[in-house]
Amino acid sequence: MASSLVHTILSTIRIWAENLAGRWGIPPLFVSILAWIAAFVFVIVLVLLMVLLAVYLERKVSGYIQSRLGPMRVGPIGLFQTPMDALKILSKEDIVPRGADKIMHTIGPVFFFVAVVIGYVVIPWDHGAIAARVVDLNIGILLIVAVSSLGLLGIMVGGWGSNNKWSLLGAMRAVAQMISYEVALLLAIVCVVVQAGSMSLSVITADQSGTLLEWNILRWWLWPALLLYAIASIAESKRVPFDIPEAESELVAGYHTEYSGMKFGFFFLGEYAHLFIIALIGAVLFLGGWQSPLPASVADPIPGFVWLMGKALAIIVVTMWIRWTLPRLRVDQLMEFAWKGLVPLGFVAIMVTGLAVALGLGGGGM
Amino acid sequence: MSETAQAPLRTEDITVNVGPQHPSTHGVLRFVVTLEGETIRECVPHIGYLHSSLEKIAETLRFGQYITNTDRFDYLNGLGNELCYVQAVERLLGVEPPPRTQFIRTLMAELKRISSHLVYLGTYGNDTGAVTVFLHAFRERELLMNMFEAVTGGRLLYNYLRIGGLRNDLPTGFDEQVCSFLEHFPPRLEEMNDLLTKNRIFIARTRGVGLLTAEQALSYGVTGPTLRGCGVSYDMRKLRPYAAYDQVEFDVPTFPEGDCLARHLVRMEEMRQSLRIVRQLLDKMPDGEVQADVPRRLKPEPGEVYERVESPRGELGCYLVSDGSDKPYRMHWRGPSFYNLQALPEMVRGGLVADFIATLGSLDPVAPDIDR
Amino acid sequence: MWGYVRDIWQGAKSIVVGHIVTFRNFWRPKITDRYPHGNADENWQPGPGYRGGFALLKSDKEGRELRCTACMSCARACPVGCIHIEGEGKGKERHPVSFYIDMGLCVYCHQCVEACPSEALTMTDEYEISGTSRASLVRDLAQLIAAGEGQTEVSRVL
Amino acid sequence: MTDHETTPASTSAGGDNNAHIAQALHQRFSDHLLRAEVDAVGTLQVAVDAGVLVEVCRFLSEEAQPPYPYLSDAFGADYEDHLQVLYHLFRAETGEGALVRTDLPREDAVLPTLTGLYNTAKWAEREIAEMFGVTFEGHPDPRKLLLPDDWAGYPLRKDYQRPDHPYLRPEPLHENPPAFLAGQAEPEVTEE
Repeated sequence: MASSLVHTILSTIRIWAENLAGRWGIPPLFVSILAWIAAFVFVIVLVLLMVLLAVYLERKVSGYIQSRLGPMRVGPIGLFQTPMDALKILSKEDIVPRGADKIMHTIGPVFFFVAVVIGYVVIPWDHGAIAARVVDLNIGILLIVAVSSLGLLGIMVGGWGSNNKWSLLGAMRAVAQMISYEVALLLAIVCVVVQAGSMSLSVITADQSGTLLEWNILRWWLWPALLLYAIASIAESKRVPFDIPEAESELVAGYHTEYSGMKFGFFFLGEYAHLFIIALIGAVLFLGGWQSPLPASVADPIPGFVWLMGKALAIIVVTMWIRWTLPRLRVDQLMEFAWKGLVPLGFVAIMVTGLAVALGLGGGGM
Repeated sequence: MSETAQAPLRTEDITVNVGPQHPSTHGVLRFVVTLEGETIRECVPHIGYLHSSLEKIAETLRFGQYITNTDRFDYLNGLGNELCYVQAVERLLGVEPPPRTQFIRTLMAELKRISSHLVYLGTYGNDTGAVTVFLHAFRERELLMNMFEAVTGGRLLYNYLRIGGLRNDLPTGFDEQVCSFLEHFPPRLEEMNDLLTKNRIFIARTRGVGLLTAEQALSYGVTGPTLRGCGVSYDMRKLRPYAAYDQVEFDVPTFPEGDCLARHLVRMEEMRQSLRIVRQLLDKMPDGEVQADVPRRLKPEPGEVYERVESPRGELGCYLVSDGSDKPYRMHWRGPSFYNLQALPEMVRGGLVADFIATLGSLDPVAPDIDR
Repeated sequence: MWGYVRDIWQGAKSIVVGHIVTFRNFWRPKITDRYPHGNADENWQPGPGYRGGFALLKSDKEGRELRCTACMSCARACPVGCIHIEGEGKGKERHPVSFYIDMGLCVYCHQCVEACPSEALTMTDEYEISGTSRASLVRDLAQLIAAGEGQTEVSRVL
Repeated sequence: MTDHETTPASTSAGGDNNAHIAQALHQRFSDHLLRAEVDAVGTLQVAVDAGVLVEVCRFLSEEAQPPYPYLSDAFGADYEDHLQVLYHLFRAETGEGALVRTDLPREDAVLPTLTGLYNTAKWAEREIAEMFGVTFEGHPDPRKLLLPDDWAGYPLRKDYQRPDHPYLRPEPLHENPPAFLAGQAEPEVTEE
């Protein structure tokens, strides 16, 4: 595997840092801890940047779809609008409503955000093993699914702790929805896991190496899983047409009705971080991860990191397109759709994939 | 599943306040809604937040001066309200406006109906979660606003109709403006229908929701598209033609289901019929004066009149009493939204919260029209 | 079974059609006025007969500055009573010494302009009328004359 | 497309029907009926004693041929020496209307409720009650509708005095201009 530019740079930095530590006599354990901190800082900064970008994109895409221009005032074509909004949110008063449970009210958004961000540690950003991700777990995808469903605990805690009926209703809806769609999402992921024969995201990426035709999106036996993943992941990120937990025309703002300032900011960040991680996983599971779509014979000047980001952004734009087109489902229709539509479809998808793999179509490890 | 096996779970109804500040109350309305989980047990409307005592104001203004106030209660139907009031005064005075005036009045009222239904379409999309159609509808409405501005000089508050006539004739180039709108608008309407009305999710959200039978609707005095969505073909324009409505052909669309979708479809079809009326009016528009001779100081004989016209929301009534002075002695507005909203608790009982919003939106209430 | 499949097919089709509509709209020209930063020509322009601020018109007769004769027609026609005039002189000499219009009360109904027998009062196409206090919304005689500078006719829908 | 069955009866036919109804009303409620006639535009005008209001309305909505089964609007009027409450009944097929009215004394104005006959009356009567001070006996929900619960007085009566409230806007300009315009700050609104 040819090492990419990002890999080279990161390895150089690592070697340089280790040399420096050796010269200064810093114990190796301490160096490891520093490296971990650096990796987490990288992830957090990346998430923040991507959220800013995604919010900007959302506003532009929605504007363009609606015959508007979107933000135009701050900076060239409104590029600095979202950083400014982030600053504004930081400077706003933090209000805890009277009668609310202060502790619960505070930990809700933090919990939600942390649960979402933990998932980022196993995303394979680029070629190579350690340099381009925080950890390479052999159960990476399982970790993401397990941890991201912890996030709804944060929603529930926040919605309950707000002492507001709209928040409570929104939180209840969120929990019901996310638990239901988690099942469908898992079924879709299982198909890909069956195909690749591993739960490690690096292996899943490697399974799609080679030509464009090897990508999961072009393997026809994975199309039911793809459809399933597309629908369930939008529902997981609580976006239209599945945005019933925060349906603004019904529940005012759902579970974050009573939040302001940075606590609201955490929910907001968490939501977009969730959207982003869903897009990243989608890119890894179906679009070949960091791999370039160009044939191997052509030298690819673009690092894999950028490819992965590009694919994720494309998925995000599609979810935005969907969001600004469709009306919202009702809560009972939503559950019906999950249990009567998607879960059976999931079993069909697993059967199709299993058969295809068993018949030797898939090149996986089975 | 014996009864003893399960200890009775203590449940509690939630009472929530929808409004006065809530994203989808279309103005300032308040509903106290009792929920069992997400199911609505009871809904009690509280109105009056926008009560502006237009009926009392009328007693302090001269007949001609009051026209400016008629734009203000049902602000989506300004010209239609003016038409109702002006016709009432004309009947009191015994004045017959010239035919061209009647045509222009009808034309403006129909354009206003399209504009009002566009607002409905947009806000209803918003209520059901499809935000984009809101801006698309308002984009098209802007063209109508430009037309109203060209004719009346105002974009929302027109003060255009006069007792016995109009403030001014149509401006030059107005015909072309309307014609280009007639060309431009139908495909855009179809596009919005593709985006919202035909969408499967939208249909699922509205079909069978907010049911109202024809009998219930009539007993609550519900009129307009809400009543026609219950299958009753009740339209003042057809039943008691006023202005130039007897000169044009149009259909009164009705749908028998009585649900939100039926009401929505009635409005969509009414827009098409309004376009048809506008086209005919432009073709048949007579020449001539736009103002009948009326004295500068209007003093109708003592008497009273109850005038009814069809507003986009239903039957708009205007009761006017004159005591022989230059001011109305008593005036009363029958706001169609007022009676339409009264049927809401009946329609939403047993539904879900989302149904409540969908049903409220499908009534197309205008808060000042409710409170007057 | 067949109906079920057709239902799904039609539902999917309707959703795809919706996406085509939004996609088409994505590329359409935008209608936003970038007021006040945009190109002045692109910004919305009031049409003739627009009812905005007020102006008093100058007289072309000798010995008269204004057409206004302080006859109080406009003040009487006003439904909200936002016009206050004090006049001086008799007959042809009569002219206003103070003329106030409270834009905070005004309902922009144009009835004063129509009531004016000497076509002295007009509404202009000024639409940036907002102020920071109630008092700043009151136009006095000097302001009204300044606003009518250069205008010779009452604004009318053409 | 959908409405040809219900083209309006010609005015004369409607007038005939109404004339019959007026006659029937006269026979039935001779003593209590003050007026029952057809006006220039074909509306049936009925004036009755408060005592027989419910019976007249029931007659019109059930027995009259053809009936006026629904109430579209109800409102009041204050004639200084007495109050009047008007009910606009209508017929959905032809859109014809009938105006039933009854006079009441200003003091101790009491009417029987029509909510038993028409749901429409529920809100309409509440509005009349708070605006004119008419008590509707037997109304299921006699709270105020548009006004705040603690509102005193009946705003649509002719002798109603506007309450003095700091939030109400200042006097119109033509009544006291210079004080307001002296160039200083705006009048202070005192909050409680």
